Parts: sequence; C-alpha cells; structure tokens
Amino acid sequence: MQLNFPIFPEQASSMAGQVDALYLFLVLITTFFSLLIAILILYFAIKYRRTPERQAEQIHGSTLLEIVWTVIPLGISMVIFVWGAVIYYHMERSPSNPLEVYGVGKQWMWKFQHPGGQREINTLHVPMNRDVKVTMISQDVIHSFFVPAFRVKQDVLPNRYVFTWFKATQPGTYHLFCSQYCGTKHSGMVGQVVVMTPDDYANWLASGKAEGSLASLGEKAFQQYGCTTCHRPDSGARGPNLEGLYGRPVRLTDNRVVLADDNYIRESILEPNAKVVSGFQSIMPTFRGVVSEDEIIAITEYIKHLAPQEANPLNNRTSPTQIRDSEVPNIQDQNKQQNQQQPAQQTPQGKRPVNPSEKKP
Amino acid sequence: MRRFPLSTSQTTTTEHHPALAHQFDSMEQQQGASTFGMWVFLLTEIMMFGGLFTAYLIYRLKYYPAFVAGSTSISVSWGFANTLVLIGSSFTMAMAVWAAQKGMRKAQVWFLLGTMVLGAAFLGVKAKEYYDKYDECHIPGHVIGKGFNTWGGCDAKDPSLGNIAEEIRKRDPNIPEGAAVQIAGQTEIFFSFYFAMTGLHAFHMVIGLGLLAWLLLRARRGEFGPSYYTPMELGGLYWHFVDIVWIFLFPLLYLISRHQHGA
Amino acid sequence: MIVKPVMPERHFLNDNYGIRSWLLTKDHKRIAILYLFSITVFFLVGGVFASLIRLHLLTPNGELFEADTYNKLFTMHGVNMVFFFLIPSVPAVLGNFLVPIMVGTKDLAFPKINLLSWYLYMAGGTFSMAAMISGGVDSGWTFYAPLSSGYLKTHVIMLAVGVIIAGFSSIFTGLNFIVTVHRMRAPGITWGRLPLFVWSNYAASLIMILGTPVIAITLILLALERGFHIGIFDPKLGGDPVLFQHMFWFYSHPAVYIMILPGMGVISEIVPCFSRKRIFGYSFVAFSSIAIAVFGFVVWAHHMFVAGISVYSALVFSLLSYAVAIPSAVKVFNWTATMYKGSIEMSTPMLYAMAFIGLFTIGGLTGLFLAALGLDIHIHDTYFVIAHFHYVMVGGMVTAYLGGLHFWWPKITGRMYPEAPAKLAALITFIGFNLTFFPQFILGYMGMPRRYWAYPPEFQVLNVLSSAGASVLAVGFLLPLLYFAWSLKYGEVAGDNPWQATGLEWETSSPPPTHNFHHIPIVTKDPYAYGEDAEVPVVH
Amino acid sequence: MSEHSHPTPGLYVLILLALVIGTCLTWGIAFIDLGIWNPVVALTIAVIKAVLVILFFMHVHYSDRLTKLTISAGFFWLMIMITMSLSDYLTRTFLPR
Repeated sequence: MQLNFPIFPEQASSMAGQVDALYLFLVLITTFFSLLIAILILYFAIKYRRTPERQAEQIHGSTLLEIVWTVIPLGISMVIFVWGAVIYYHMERSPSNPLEVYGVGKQWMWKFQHPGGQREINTLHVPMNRDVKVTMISQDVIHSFFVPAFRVKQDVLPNRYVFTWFKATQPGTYHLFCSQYCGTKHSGMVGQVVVMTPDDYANWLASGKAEGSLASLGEKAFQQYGCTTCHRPDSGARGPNLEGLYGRPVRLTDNRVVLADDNYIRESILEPNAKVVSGFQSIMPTFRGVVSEDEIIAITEYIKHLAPQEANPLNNRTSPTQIRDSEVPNIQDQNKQQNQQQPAQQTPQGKRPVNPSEKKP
Repeated sequence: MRRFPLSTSQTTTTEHHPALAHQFDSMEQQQGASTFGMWVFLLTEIMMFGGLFTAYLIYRLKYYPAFVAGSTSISVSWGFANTLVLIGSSFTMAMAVWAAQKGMRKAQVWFLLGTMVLGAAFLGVKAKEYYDKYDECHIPGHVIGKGFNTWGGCDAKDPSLGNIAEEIRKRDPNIPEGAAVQIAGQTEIFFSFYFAMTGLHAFHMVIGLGLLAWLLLRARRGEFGPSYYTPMELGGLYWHFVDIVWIFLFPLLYLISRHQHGA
Repeated sequence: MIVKPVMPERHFLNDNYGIRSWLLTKDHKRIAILYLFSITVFFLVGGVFASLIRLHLLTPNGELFEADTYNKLFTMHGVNMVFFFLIPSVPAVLGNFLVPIMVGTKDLAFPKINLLSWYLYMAGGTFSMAAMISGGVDSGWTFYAPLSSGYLKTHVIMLAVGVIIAGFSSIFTGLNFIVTVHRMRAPGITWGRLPLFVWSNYAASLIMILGTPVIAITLILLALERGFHIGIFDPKLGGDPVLFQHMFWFYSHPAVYIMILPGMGVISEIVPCFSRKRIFGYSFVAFSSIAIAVFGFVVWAHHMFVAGISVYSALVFSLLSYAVAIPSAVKVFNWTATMYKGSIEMSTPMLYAMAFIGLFTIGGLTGLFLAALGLDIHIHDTYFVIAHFHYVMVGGMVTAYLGGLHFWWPKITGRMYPEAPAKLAALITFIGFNLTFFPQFILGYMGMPRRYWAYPPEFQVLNVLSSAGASVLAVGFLLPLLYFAWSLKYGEVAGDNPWQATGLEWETSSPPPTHNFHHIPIVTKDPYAYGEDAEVPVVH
Repeated sequence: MSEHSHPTPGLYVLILLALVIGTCLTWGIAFIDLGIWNPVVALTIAVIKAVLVILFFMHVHYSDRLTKLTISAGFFWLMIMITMSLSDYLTRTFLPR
C-alpha cells in the first residue's frame, strides 16, 4: 500500500483546468454552506439548550427571510448552471481541425484505429497539444470512454457514433476506464492513453505496422462490397455521388435536409432506405450484418477523403434516374437465413467482385 | 408541566348502512373516497399506458414507413368494428350505473350482461386478429410462432401469406424489392408495439370482465340502489377508461397513413 | 406529572392475538408493524451485501470475490435497498402508522388495499430473493438495456417482476395516503393544519402514483424484449437503448424524492418538538414538499448527460435540476431557523435530526456538482455519484428513518428505548457514515468509476478508509436493533406523550387503541402549537 | 358527493351517437389524403371522444373540482413525459458545430 496517496487527479488536458476551477468553486460553496448550517445547528443546540427556566420564543416565520434564502441559492445555482453549461458547450463542439481517431468498444476491450491505419487495443497513443477527436461506437452494449486526467467521458452507444475530444497537455500515460457498467468484466475494460510529444508521436506512427491508411482500407472495402457499382461520379449512376459528400447538407426525398456526418453514412449503409437522397430511388440493399463496425469506419474515412471533383451538388439533382426493374437486385432468396448473427448475403448476383468467403470482417 | 390538547372530542351518531365500512363516518364520505380513489388509480393507468404511448411515438417517428406498412397489414375493418363494439359496451355500462342509481335491479342485470357480451365480443375479435397475425408470421421475436422474417411473412416465395414486402411492392411498384424487404423487416418493431399495447389493453379488458361478473352477482342480489351503488360506479369508471384507451389505440395502430394504400 | 404512566389496558397490540390476527389484519398500525419487520429484514440483507462489497474493495485486485459475484452483490445491494428498503421505509412503516392518526381518522381509506400492498411487497420481495438465491442477477439496479435485455445470462426477468410487483405495492400505499388526506381529515384539520409529516408523505404519494406505473411498463417491455426477443430497446433489434434510460429515469429520479420527502417530514416533526417551538415558515416547508414532487418530474435526464442525449435537451434538464435544489435549501434553512431561540433538548431523535440536516446539506450541495453540465461529464458514473446519493439516502433518509423510529417508538410500542445506548448508536452511525462515504467523494473526483471489481492501486488508501468506516457504520446500525428489542420487554412505560409534543398522535394512548381515538377529534389548533399560551411574536 | 344531478338515458344515447359518428369520421377521413394533418385530425377526434366519455359517461361534468384536477394532472404529467422525452429526440440532430 502506498501511503502518499493522491487526492486530486492529474491535469493533463486543456479542459482539466476549466473543470477543476468549477469544481473548486463548488467545493468552496459546499464547504461554506455546510459549515454555516453545521455551526448554526451546533451553536443553537448549545446556546438554547433546555434549562428549567428556559422558554422557547415562538416565531411563526418571516417572509423576508424566506425570500432571501430562496433568491440567494437561486442566484448561486444560476451562476453554476451557466458556468457548467459553458464548459459543456465547449466540450460538445467538435474542434475545427482535429486529429481523428476511431474507437470501437466491445465486451470487454477498446479498439482504436488511427487515420494512418494503425490499430491498437486498450491503448491509445495521441500527440500532445493537438486537438484529438475520438469517434466511437459499440459493437454490443453501452460502454463509456472515460479518461479522468482529461476530464472527458462519453457513453459509447451500440447504434450510433458519438464523439469526444481533448487536447492533451502533458506527456505521460493515463488511465482509460469504461465507466458504464457493461457486464462481467466491466472493470477489466480499462486501458491507457499515452500522450507523446509530437516527435515521439511521429516516431511511433512510423514504427507502427499499418496495412495502409484507414482511407485506403476503406477504399478496399468500398470496392469489395461493390459500392462502386452504383456510387459513381457520372450522371447515370444509380446512387448518389459520394465525392465531397461528407459534412454537407443533403436533401432527402421527403424534403428534409440532413447533415452527411458519420452517423448518416453509417445509417445509409445499414438502413439505406431510412434517408434516401432526393432524386434517387431506394434500391440499395442493407448491409446490416455484412460489414463490421471497423469496416464502416474505414469506409466513412474513405468517403471523407473523396474530394469534390466537379461543381455538381448532389443534393439537387433534377432528373431522377430511371431504373429498370431488371436492374433491381433480387435479394430475397439470399435473405432467407434468419439468424441475425450470421451475415446475410444481399447483393445482386454476379455484381459483387468477391465471393462471400473473402469478406471476413 | 401543562399539556395543551389540540382537540376536544365529539361523539358522532350516524345511522349505519350495512355497506358502510368502519373507517368512514358516512355513506357520502365513503362514496367520495372510493370514487376519488378510483380516479387516482386511473391516474396511474394513464401513466402506465402513457409510457407505452411515448415509446410508440418515438419509434413511429423513427420508422415511419415501417409503421405505415405494419398498420396497413392489420385489418382496419375489424378494428373499426371493435371500436364500435367497445363504445357500445361503454354505453351499456353507463346505463347499468344509471339503473343502479335508480335501483332498477332487472335493468342493471341486463345492462351489465350486455356490457359483458360486448366486452367478450371485443376480446373474441381481438383473438381472431391475433390469430391472423400468428398465421401470417407477424408475431415479433423468435419465441412465439415461427419467428419473424425479414420480409415480414411466412414464406418468401408465397406472397399470399402476409408477405409485407410483397404487399408494399403491390401497392407501390416503384419501391424496389430491396427497400421493401428492409421496411418489412422493420415492421417487427411496429408489431412489438401493436402486441404490447393491444395486449395490455386486452389484459385490462379481461380484468374488467371479471369485475363485471362480480358486479353482476351483486346486482342480481339487489345490493345496489339509490343509497349505495359505489361498486357499480367504480366498475363503470374502470370500464370507460379502458374504452378511452382503445379510442386512442384505434387511430394510432390501425390508421397510420391509410390513405396511401387504401383499405 | 409525577404519576408514573401505565400501559393502557387495551390497545391495538393486545386487541387480538394469533398469527391470523396479524396476517389478515386491516388495521393500519398492525400493517405498519408487518412492514417494519419485513423492511428490517431487507435492510439487513442489503446491509450484508454492502459489507461484502466494502470488504472486497479493501484490496485493489479483487481478491475476495469473482468479478461475476461482485457484480451480483452490488446489483442485489442496490435493488434491495432502493426498492425494498428506501422507497417503502418511512411511508409504509411510519407513514402507515401515523398518517391516519395525524389526520384524525380510524384507518386509511382502503384498509384492504393497504393489506394487499403489504402482500404485494412481500411477493415482490420473494421474487427478488428467489432471483438472488437461484444464482443472483448482475444487471445493476438500473437494468440498462441492451445489457440486461440481450446479454446477461442471469435471472433478470425474475428480478424485474419482483420490482414491478413491489412497484404496485408502492402505488397502492400512495393511493391510500392521497385519498385519506383528501377525504378523511377530522373536523378542523384544514390544509393549513396538516402536520408537515403528512404533507411530505402526500407529496411522496403523488410521485408514487404518477411515476411508478412508468417503471412498471418499462420493466415489462424490458422483460418482453428479453423473453421474446422483440425489439424495443436493443439496437440490434431496431430499438433505442437511450429510450430505456429516459423511461427508467422518468420514474427513478422522482423516486429519490419518494425516498427523501417522507424523511424530511420526519425531521419537520422532530425539530419543533425538541426545540419546543413552532416550525419556522410552516407554509414554505409544506409547499416546498409539493414543489420538490412536481419539479422532480422534469429533471430526469440529468442522469444521462453523457448518454448521448441532445445538447439542447441537456441544457434544459440541467437548468431545471437547479429548480429542485431551491425547495430543498428552503427546508434546510427553515429547520435551522426553527432551532433559533428554542429550548433545545438533545434527545436521540433530535441528534438524528441534526445529523440529517448536516448530512443532507452536504448531500444536496454535492448534487449541484452533478447538475453542472461540464463538471458532471467528469464525475458521472464515478464514486462521486455513489458518495452523493449515499449522503442523501443514508445520511438523509436512513438517519431520518432511525430518528423517526426513536421518536415514535414510545407511541408504537408504549415503551421507551434506553436513552444512553441510543445516543451512542447515533454518534457511532454519524462517525461511521462520514468515514465511509466522505472518502468516496475524493475517489470519485480522482476518477474511480463505480461498479468496479478491481481498481488501480493508487485508490487503495481511500478505499480502505471507506471500508473501515463501513464496519463502524454497521455497528451503529446493529445497536438499535438490540436495544429496541430489549425495550419491548424492559423499556420504561412511556405514557401518552413522553416528549410533551403537540400533534394528534400524542393525544391518544400509547400504543393507540385499534380505532386510534375513542372519539373523533375536533381540531382547533395548528399542529405545532408549542407554547400556545405565550405571546407569539412574528418576525418580519 | 357527486350525484346531485346525473345524466339521463337520453343524454347517454346522444353521447353514444356522437361517439359512433366520431368513430365513423375517423375511419372515413383516414382514407382521404390530408398530408401531415391526417394524424392530427384523427387524434383530435379521439380527444373529443375521450372528453365526451370522461365528462358524461364518467360523470366528471357533475363532479367536484378535485376530480377534474386529478384528471387534468394525469394528462398534464403524460404531456410532461412525452414533450420532455421528445425534447431530446427532436433536437439531437442540431449539433453545435
């Protein structure tokens, strides 16, 4: 047992100081009011202790006092609210040009993918003094990404991407916890975040064995699943052109406008008919159970890298492409296997460039 | 030390009705408390169904096309008929309470019987509808029946047996098969709510029938009259509440965007 | 009053004998005693789980239990304490006993339903015990989907059924209180003369009837999803796990006010009595209970700030969360002001009340940390949360329950508890409690997540401190058990009004007769008419 | 306490008629395309029907304020649950960026 135990967590991110300032302010408020009440109670208990001659003085109440001790706490709590909200808003805003890292949580480990293609398990290497945005999703239950030294936490949900960001300020190794109870080995779902100086980080990146950048992995998957068959830049394509798509508003068939972010792209892969781009038919089959979360991340990264090549905004295409019925993939037969765990094969016969055995996630 | 009593005492003399419980001072207090108690209980019922309605609303927003497809696959005629049956039973129930207030023993019995018959008819129709869903393999999950299939039917090849994907394509041939299958797969969540909501409602109906049977026995013995009809009143409140739930369930479950697809 | 008090010849305890007279009783006082026994059992069971948890956490590497066992321990500790102890404790024991007497009636409005609610409670308890014995459940008391609906292999459904049934018990208790307060008040008891204990139980009852059905339906849906694999909350089946959290906390946040409000009511009775003074700002204390009950329903998502809810929604819920802090603060200030210029006697109930005010202040103020968005991100799901709610639940609620039990023990049993050991127990509880839970605030801010079976070694010192405190606390909780049992036989006969308190319950004999009063009382004064013959100055 | 005046069978028949007409209207209108107004109309009719049942079949029209307050509280709390839950779901896509 170590006897010099710490009572305050390390401050290792740009956010830590702000959160700690609010914390210390609240500690001050709490101490003040707790002591005030405690001292008053004890003082009254002693000063007005019962003696044979002591008569209590009956006081009904005082509206003025009631107003005072309603308004003062209200004022203080509004200060706390605004302060907390400002920090929160800052936390929830995506930084402008972050280093993007992807995380997948599963029972009971963290998997991280870097844009350069490096993969890590339960360890995350990041450079210091750079905004790092971690976009995460879970494969099974709800987890939570928690780095106390950075004062960041975000529940990692199984159905959509969430993100958190931080700017580490101190090189070192910090705890990474799963803070949302996720089953038997919840407390084993821990790891570390290694913050490195930019030079060390560059060395680490170079030394890492990567099969290629994340985007190139995504491109591979993109072709492997036959996405290119429809998602082409030419005007006769049956699917929307994906170049320059990321981060832009998209008009849907029902005239809603949505932002093409990670969640939109993921949803369009898994539930293509939920949000169909205006001017297109809903012909794309679902890839649920076919692509893994890791692959979706890679494909998304690839789509992010598709720069716009011509000034042809895909969200206001005027003439809908006509589709002949024969072109529509017939997927019913392949769809018969019910088991949700097993990847169903749903792509048109002969159109997919790979055979099923190759597409191991 | 002196004591300062808060109260002086009073002796009450009230003539005792045989149905007056010991904790009440008068029949009027007893009826007021019982009726109010029933209302407070119905308050909890509102919140209980309310939880389901909230969840329903959120999924309806999320999976609207699937909710349309699922809704279209259930028989609006049966739902409509059942609504009328239930409204009718509410009417006979109200009449039974009225008859009890007036002390008309025979009328009470007949109106109660009518209510029970209509209630049973409602449950019969409900059972038929459930059986149809079972037949068409529309029971969500994999435990009851043959399991829910992604195309929303029993046999992918046979469009006649509740194949929702096929139905979607039949109504709107512009929808490609892939999309239709996907929507059909999502109707599972619609059916989850369909069964949860109508199931909870039907459960309340069964309890209601039990209550009515008990009231019927007491009414036959002539227990209710102008001075005491509280149980009848409470049974009525409960029955009407169950009716009101159905009044909302009917449009929410049976009539989602019917105009797109016709009857 | 030099005459030694004697036990009344006939009272509700000796009116009838035999097991049937207890198990089929419709007397609210006897039902209260049935609850007292069963709740004590659940408290002890929950306490054993707590002790095992603290024992396990002495070492960082999880040496005592398997991770699996540990998860079951904290789940069963939570479920036992929340659903089978905290929620029913004050309302079902003290409330059941006192509400009808305080409003001057013979019984609750629906005695049979009251008995039914005890049977439902026992049935729910049986289910949860059965789940426990047949291997335990490791879902956490929060049952978060999709973990509990699709991944765990334990008897989640059985436990959920237990909780649902216990929920109906609580609904019926609340229903009974509300109807009784509205329709059964004795002549002269206007709303302005209602004791604050009744006000706070009334407010808690509102939450019981409006919130509990929602947890029932939520857990039913969860059980359906688990049992039939239909998709409601599991994203694999098309559901939304965040919706489960919304529906769960819609009840479970207001539920903490079900737990604390009746405790506040107890304090509002004890403080005036032992200060010999009317309560300061009666109407503010009364209405703050209602305000807490109402505002309590619109703050639930502050449990979900990191769960992936919308930023705007989080802002709204954070703002509203402060609205619920204000009435709590008002209560604390009013209790403190009640002591001002009183004639204070430091009897055991008063010691507990003072401990409550202090600990609840800390517990309440640390709630502000958790409602502050930016800060909650860091401390959510850490030991800070654990410490916060144990300050409110144990430091507040259990303390109030024990205080109330001491205060009304002479009324319930007709005999006094021994004062010296009682004071000692109060002191031990206070010290043990703070030693157990204060270190957890620091642990939480350090970043130790809750529900961890093993933890990094630098957290060990604080954990050992906490475990040491837990053993002291256990002694503090066991002592009352011994001397209360002792007092049943050997305690001094209390007499009708041992504390010279005002309030209707002190005007009937101790223990009260089966029908509470020999005549229906007509009330002419307000419930805190201490020193009524003296001049009553009003401070403005 | 509430039976100073009570509805008569005649009134009950009228209510029954109104309810039947409401049901038929709901059914008929469901097949006419009103755009987003379809569910609005259907639910409005449902609310009117429910109010009729509550006021007359359940005698609330003749009851005291407490009963009316109780029912209003029920629907108010239901609205709290629905609107506050939706406050999350409907604003999730407006992320600050």
